Amino acid sequence: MSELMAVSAARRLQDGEVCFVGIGLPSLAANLARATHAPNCVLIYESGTIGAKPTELPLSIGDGELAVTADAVVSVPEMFAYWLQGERIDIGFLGAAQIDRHGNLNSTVIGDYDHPKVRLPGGGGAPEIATSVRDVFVMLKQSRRSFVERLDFKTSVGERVRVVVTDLGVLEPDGDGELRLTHVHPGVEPEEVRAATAWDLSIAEDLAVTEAPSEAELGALRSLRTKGAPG
Amino acid sequence: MSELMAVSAARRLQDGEVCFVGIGLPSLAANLARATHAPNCVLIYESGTIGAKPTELPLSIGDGELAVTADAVVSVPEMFAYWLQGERIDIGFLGAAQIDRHGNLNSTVIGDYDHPKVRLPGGGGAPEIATSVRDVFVMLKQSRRSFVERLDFKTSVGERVRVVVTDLGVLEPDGDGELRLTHVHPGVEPEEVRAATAWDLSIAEDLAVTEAPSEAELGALRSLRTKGAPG
Amino acid sequence: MAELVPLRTAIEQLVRDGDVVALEGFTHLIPHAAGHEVIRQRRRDLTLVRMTPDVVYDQLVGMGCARKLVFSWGGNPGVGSLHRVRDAVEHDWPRPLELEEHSHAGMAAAYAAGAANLPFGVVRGYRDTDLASQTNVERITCPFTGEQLAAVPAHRPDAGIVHAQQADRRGNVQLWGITGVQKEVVLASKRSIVTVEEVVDELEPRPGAVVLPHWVIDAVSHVPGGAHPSYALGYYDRDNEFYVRWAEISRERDIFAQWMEENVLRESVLA
Amino acid sequence: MAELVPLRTAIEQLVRDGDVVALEGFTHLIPHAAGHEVIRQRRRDLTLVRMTPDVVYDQLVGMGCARKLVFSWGGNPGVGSLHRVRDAVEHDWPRPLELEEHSHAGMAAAYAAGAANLPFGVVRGYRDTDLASQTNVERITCPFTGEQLAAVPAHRPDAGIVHAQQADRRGNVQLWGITGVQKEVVLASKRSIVTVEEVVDELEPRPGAVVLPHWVIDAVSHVPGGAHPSYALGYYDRDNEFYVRWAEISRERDIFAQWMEENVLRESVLA
Repeated sequence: MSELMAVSAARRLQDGEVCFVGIGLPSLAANLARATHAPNCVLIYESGTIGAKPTELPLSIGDGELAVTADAVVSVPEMFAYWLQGERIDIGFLGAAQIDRHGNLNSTVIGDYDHPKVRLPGGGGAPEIATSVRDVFVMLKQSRRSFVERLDFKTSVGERVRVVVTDLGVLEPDGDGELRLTHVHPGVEPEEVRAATAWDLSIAEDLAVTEAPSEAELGALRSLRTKGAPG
Repeated sequence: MSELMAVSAARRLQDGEVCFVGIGLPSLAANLARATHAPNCVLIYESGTIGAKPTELPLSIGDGELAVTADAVVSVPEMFAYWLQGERIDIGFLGAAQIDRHGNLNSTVIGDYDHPKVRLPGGGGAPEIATSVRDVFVMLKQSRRSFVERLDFKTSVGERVRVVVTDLGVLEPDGDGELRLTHVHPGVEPEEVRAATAWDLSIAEDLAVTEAPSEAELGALRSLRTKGAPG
Repeated sequence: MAELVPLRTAIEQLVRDGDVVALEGFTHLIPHAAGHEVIRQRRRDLTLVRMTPDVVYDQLVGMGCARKLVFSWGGNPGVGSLHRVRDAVEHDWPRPLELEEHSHAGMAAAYAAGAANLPFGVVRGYRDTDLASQTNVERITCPFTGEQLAAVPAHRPDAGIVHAQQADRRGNVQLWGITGVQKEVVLASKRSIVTVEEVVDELEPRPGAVVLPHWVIDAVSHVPGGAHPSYALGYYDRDNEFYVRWAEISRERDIFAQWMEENVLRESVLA
Repeated sequence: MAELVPLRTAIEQLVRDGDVVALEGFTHLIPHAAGHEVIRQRRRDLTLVRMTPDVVYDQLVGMGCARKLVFSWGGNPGVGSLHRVRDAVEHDWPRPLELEEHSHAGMAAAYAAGAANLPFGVVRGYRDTDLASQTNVERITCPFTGEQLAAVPAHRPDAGIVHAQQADRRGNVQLWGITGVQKEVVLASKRSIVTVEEVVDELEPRPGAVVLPHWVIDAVSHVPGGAHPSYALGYYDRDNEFYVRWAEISRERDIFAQWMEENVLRESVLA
């Protein structure tokens, strides 16, 4: 299903857009877009590489290939000050352990902050990505544990979340900023998605079915993935 | 006399000291020190060049040779934030149009600020050099117009001024931070220096006479100067 | 998104009467040609920003383009005064020139704050000087230590103009040597123009170079010699003779006006 | 003034019990060997600072060297959790670990402020999140616009440790690839150590490199492989296998302790 998640996210990138990408699905999606309809997408990794053009998907944002193929490498303080806070980035990708109906995310703790059940890695770049890029794309697998009524911790705010791509479908904010289901992936029933959501999920009137990956997309995906991509 | 000024200042630099130098006499003095007793002095020009090793004295701090021979070139914001404000510099050289008995300097205006008689270039790096380096060396020609009772404008503060080298002698602060005459150049009478000072200049009990430039100093100076140095 | 356009077009479209304009270059790679084009297009009421205003700012001020100058050191480096700036400040000719004066540290922090999309920069500076009361800074208190520092308002020019050695055909720019505040100026400005010595197929990475991607620049103009008489490392050295001559040209209003007429106003736009 | 000394000597002299220590490397050039030496010398009560604590911080925490962790993202990149950090946070083993948690932007600004000798950095961040109330930030008001921003206290570590590709014999250092916050860490720290892959006669300038002059570094130690299992561009790639294996090694206290005994505590100091 992560293939379909990557394809769904990649299709939403316009050629030439500047994307702040992390490792894993976001990197896969952005590189898929570059390999198909959006060859001029600019990939920025928070480690400081601007315009990276990896031939293999990196396992870490510290991969030297990102620096070697980049148009420019800047320091991490400069990346966050001049480029992210400077609002030069169109698209930022975020993942999380929990999301609520407004697109707020938790990647910090499950349970109480001081006595957590699970201590997660933490926000990293997410808090400022969420408020500095034009559009936030969220990618995460959908379940009642992750699509929650109430976050255990608010790591980042949802006001710029434009799309949430899951393994079941696609959610987009309605006029009031509440996420509703706008696409289901092939073979997925809307009720299945509602059952995997802890809040009472609305379904768009014009609910669509995600178009299956094209030959070109699958080919690009395979050639990207066979070079050692994770998950 | 500017030769003797350069020699007097150069002698006061210790080998290995990190010097923030401007164009003209300071650059001449610091390069003279490098060419004689202090080969490991580090020259920093505010244009961003760290460890510049010019073979010819530059006419401007924008001279490309400073960049080409430097250990590192940094941006101007970094120079002022990390290196000057970061208090990594031992010695800073300043000139001025006016100096008072406490080493405060004016390089901004003669006359009233809003209706100046003479509009000078302004402070540039001086205000923060004066408060960020360990020791300030001032170099300027001595006259009642420049060594004044009261500055028309205080561009920089004198608290870190350790020595003032003039065309007549050398002034250093006493215990109360008031400049007094500690050296006269060969052939100069103390009363001559007092006459060229608008305040009532004290004279050190152990007033000395500047040692005449050595052969080595003169040779180094000549080889530096014949390559196109100003003044 | 950088377009490669003639300099005339770039200035026409991106520099407007009343704008705050920064033509930067810290004593190296100074965008003289772009300044001359601003003069030829007779822009008025500009607020000119620059750390080290020198000859090209003297020309802009003397030709009446500016109503205000924001700066930290104004002079003819290694030579002396800017006579046209002094005439404007001391005698209101050809029009009064308002000054907003900073230290270098304050100007650099103001550009960096602008590039970082912050409303102010912080420096430990302006302390105990007469400058603090004449300029636009405020005290700010550290919420952790109680220390008093100076806040300078961010520079956010309407138009930022710099000169670089090279661009590629997509408008990516590379400059090297003394790179000054040029990155900050381009990133802090609402609109930006870069003039370049050369357009190449591929930018070859160089030690100490600053690379600006095409998508942060509005216009790139190919103007060989565009920094003359200042330096462009790898292309030409400073024309020191000219800097010395400028003292003579600029001293008298008539001689200045005639020189500008013959050397700037009548000059055909080559690029 | 950098001295070339063995790593053991550098850690002995420059890292002390109770220190605030930053071993930095933004997912590249991570100073693993120096971290192991800190463990071998059984430093205690350290406050460990790092944007992206990963395996070597898991080891330091699991061995009981730290009482506090200041960070913005803690994980095994591309693999998962740091089990030793989680065990310390969730079960106080081998001792409680206090957390001070920031965003990347806040951490980066805190290092930059430290390098600039300012008591705080300013970011437009931490807004409307639960992080603001759990960490050490304060609101600050722009004196010009009235905008509310976040102030983060500057990082001023007692000891800053980074890994670089090369030093020359005088102790000047050059690093390249992904240079992260390494310059800021060295400049922000009271004492600094750089481990290097290679000592060369002359540093050859490289595109994108950061050069640190010897007079801002306290000790340079020649430790080939000192970043293993992380990357050192031009020398070796990341040992991805090890990062995956670390998940297994670190999951159980006993296996972890045994691995550390065999692979770190008993290791002879080569440099």
